[in-house]
Amino acid sequence: MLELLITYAPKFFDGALMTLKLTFISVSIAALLSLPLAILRRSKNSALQLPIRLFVSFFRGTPLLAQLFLVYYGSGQFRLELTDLGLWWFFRDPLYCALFTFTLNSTAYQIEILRGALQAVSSGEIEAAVAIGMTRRLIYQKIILPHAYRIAFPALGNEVILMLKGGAIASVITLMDLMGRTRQAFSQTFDISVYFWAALFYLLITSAFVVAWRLLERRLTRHIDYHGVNNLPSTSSATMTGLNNAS
Amino acid sequence: MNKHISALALSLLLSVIPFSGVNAAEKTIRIGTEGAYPPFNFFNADGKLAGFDVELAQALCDKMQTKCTFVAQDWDGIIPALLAGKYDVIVASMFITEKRKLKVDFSDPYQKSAMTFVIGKDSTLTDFSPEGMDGKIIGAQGSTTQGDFLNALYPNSDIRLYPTQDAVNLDLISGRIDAQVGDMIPMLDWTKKSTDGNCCTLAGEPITDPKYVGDGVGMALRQEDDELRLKLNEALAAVIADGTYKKINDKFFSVNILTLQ
Amino acid sequence: MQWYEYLSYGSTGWGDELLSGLVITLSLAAVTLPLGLALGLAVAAASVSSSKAARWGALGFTTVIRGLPELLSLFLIYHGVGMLINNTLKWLNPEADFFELSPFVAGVIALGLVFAGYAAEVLRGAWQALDRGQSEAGLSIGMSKLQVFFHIERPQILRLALPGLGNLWINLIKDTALVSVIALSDLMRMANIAVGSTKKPFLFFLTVCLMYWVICIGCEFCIAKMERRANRGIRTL
Amino acid sequence: MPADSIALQVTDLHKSYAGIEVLKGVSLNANQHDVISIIGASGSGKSTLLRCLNLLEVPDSGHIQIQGETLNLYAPHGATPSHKSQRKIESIRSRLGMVFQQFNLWSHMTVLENVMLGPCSVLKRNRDEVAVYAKSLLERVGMLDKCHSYPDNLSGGQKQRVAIARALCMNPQVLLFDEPTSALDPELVNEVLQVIRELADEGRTMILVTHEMRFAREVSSQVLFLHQGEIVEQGPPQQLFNDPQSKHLQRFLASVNL
Repeated sequence: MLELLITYAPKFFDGALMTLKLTFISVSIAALLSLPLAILRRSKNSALQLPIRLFVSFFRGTPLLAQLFLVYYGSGQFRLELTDLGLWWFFRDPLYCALFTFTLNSTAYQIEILRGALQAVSSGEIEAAVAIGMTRRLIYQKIILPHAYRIAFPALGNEVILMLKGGAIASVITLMDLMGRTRQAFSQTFDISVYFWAALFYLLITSAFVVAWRLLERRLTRHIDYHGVNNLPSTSSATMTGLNNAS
Repeated sequence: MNKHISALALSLLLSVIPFSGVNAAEKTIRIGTEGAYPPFNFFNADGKLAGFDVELAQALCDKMQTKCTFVAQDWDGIIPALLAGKYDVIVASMFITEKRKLKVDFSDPYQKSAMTFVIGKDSTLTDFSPEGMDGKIIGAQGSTTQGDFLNALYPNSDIRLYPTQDAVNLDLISGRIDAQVGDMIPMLDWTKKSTDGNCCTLAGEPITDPKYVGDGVGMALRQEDDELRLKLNEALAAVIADGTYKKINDKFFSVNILTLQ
Repeated sequence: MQWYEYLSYGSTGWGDELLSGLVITLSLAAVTLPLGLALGLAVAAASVSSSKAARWGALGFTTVIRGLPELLSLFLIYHGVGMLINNTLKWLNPEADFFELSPFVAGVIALGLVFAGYAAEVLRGAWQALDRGQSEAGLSIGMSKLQVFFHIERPQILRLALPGLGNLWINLIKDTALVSVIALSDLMRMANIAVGSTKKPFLFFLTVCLMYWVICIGCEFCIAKMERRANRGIRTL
Repeated sequence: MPADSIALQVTDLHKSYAGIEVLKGVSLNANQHDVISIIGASGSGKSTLLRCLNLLEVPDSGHIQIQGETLNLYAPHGATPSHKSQRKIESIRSRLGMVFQQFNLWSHMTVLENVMLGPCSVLKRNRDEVAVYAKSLLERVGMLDKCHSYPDNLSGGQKQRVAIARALCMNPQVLLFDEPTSALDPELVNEVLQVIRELADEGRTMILVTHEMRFAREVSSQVLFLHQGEIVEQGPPQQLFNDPQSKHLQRFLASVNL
């Protein structure tokens, strides 16, 4: 069993790097996109609101696997049109296709998280800011956004982990991430322990991330009284709940 | 009364579920195939398995006068599932290679094996040596001999491994990959016979190195199933001798795939 | 062929195959739900029990389940459990026939475990959010702990957990698509087969996306209705 | 005193939390028709005493006797009662009605369902009969018109009146009130006190923890003053309020500004 690990460790390592690359690039781009969209989503103008709602609903209501197939193989059907538009170089590459799909998916989830967080900022705090004559922009900058991100922080951490795990399907479009390397190793050895090693790798990555995220959270929210919350034995796992789907 | 019935039902259930078909004489042979590898094995629009492998296997079963059922299984898991007992024999145009022989036994070959490069018709590629393919994108189905061949000999090419042959074909059509390596016969069939394969053509010399293509194509069985293997070999010889093989062959191919002549 | 002919019902179109895949997808989800829920409840009970071993066990289970990609869990179960059962059977009875862990059963087990891992957290959260005073009021009139659980805690846990469980149900439906990778002829796999045969990936993948979407929207609608029902009399702002 | 007129007898109750003794051997007797008020500063152990009477907190040691049923507690700290005594505890609880400061109405049930659940599930009484009785009780506390409402749509005073009806529906031998008006807005206090006063006039046996000194003085037959887990003084209200003996009680009465 250990022999197997030594033989395949370099490949596993490559795969893990690919997994991390896929996750963090798509989650980061999605983080940039989701904020303006979340603010627009709260607008009362339905012409602005409706397309965002449809976008969010579609990407949250369909399997990531189906989305990936649609983008990758679906775009292949429109090679000529995409070449004319000068976009084929982008869709030709499986890595770009995966990043594109994962980014859209993560954007949809992050919009929902931020929308909830923006809603949770108490109107009293906003009124207080209005009362001292702050501009709308300033209120967003100084009051609403810092507060909203603090509220959204744990859910955003969950989203990163969901993406990390969801990204395991990238091997169906030839990307050799950790899961892809694992399946390859299994097809060469038929040895079930390959999957156990992969499980260990994934657990290491996710646990390391959970710990890092919680440390970051504690730094960012030093001023908030966490008495009795941080000491619960279960919060480390609670950070990973899949509840970021909650709308 | 009720007690008796439930006891009876229970014993019936027990006898059926875990030890089904213990009686060797009436045993149904379960045949595993991929179902994504036309024209050898594929699903038709009725959702039924069809193709050369399937018809040949059926002919063998008729010859042996046993009942057969077909099970579709992804290529990746096709040997593990055989070993786990999901079916008794793989008839899925599998090359007889040394590596596979470590895990399974093979019947006598029922096709000759060779691999080939396939490129788009508008492609300018002519040199298919590792140097000539330097920096090019080559696709193949994962967990196959083609994949092993590419990984071993084409370290400077971008090798992409797909879950199914269909997916490789799709990406060759769309031009995502510069070339693919596939089994000779299905590639021949695909480029010559199907409308979507019209895009592409075979290229370069056939790859026949036994190190990669092995000793032909065989049916794979669990190593302890010698009895079934011998019966299959007998039946195979018989269907070749009585012309059944040729009939099925001609239904699907223009060449004789047993000899590749 | 026009696009609607590809989707038609019959021997030339793929509509009937897609529908049969949809039936598999939905029955997989429907069979998984009660099993996952029961297991999740057991794990949640363990995580709030007074036994330290049970609490750590529950924590370990939820951590592992939620730290692994669903696809990996699926492979582990499909290949691992199949092998385990067969080795055990062989060991018990060398004459035993092979036991086949069907993709459906493997899917139910794997998705059930995943569902349970998340559901346990949702249920534990709901249990902890219960107003203790209400249980005390039950105890104070002499109800047994079991009666308190059944009449007072259970309905309130369900109400508090319903939104979370609703999300998990929708995730479950989406996760069934992963089972296509282990050769179960579900909706996703039927689409793949159709694409292989017709070379129309955009049409078929878009169709299955829309099918999943409609199902999920339908489920969301039903869940919202159930929530309204469960929240009768609860004032929400 | 004839034994059969004793409704509830508690002897030498001890209770500690984390090594701190909150009740240091409290005894009390409630005769039929008694209304006993327990007064004292916050932290004196009043609420703990009441919760121990109903065994929501299990006392460390002591005896609780309620018409025919006796519970002797010698349990070491933190020990959970055995199954046998658990049944006894449930039986004792069902004879003691409890009204909480925070009402603790079951939010997923209607008012009527709240009142009916105990008799139906614990006493296994006939649903139809219980419904009739529950409605008569709701009428008495002036809540019949709200019997199909959910608790969240009621005011605090209304909730507390329902909670009282809920306790009454079990036909308890003794009613326990744990600061029943402390969580209420001032203008709602009287509607609840009025109900309790009527119950006292009816001759119900009641034990009441309260901050409403004037009320305690009016309705009580006996008042206990609890200080740091001990009963420092007890007697008829006139005696305690007009002529406090101990320094603690004098100081306490001065601070509550009667």
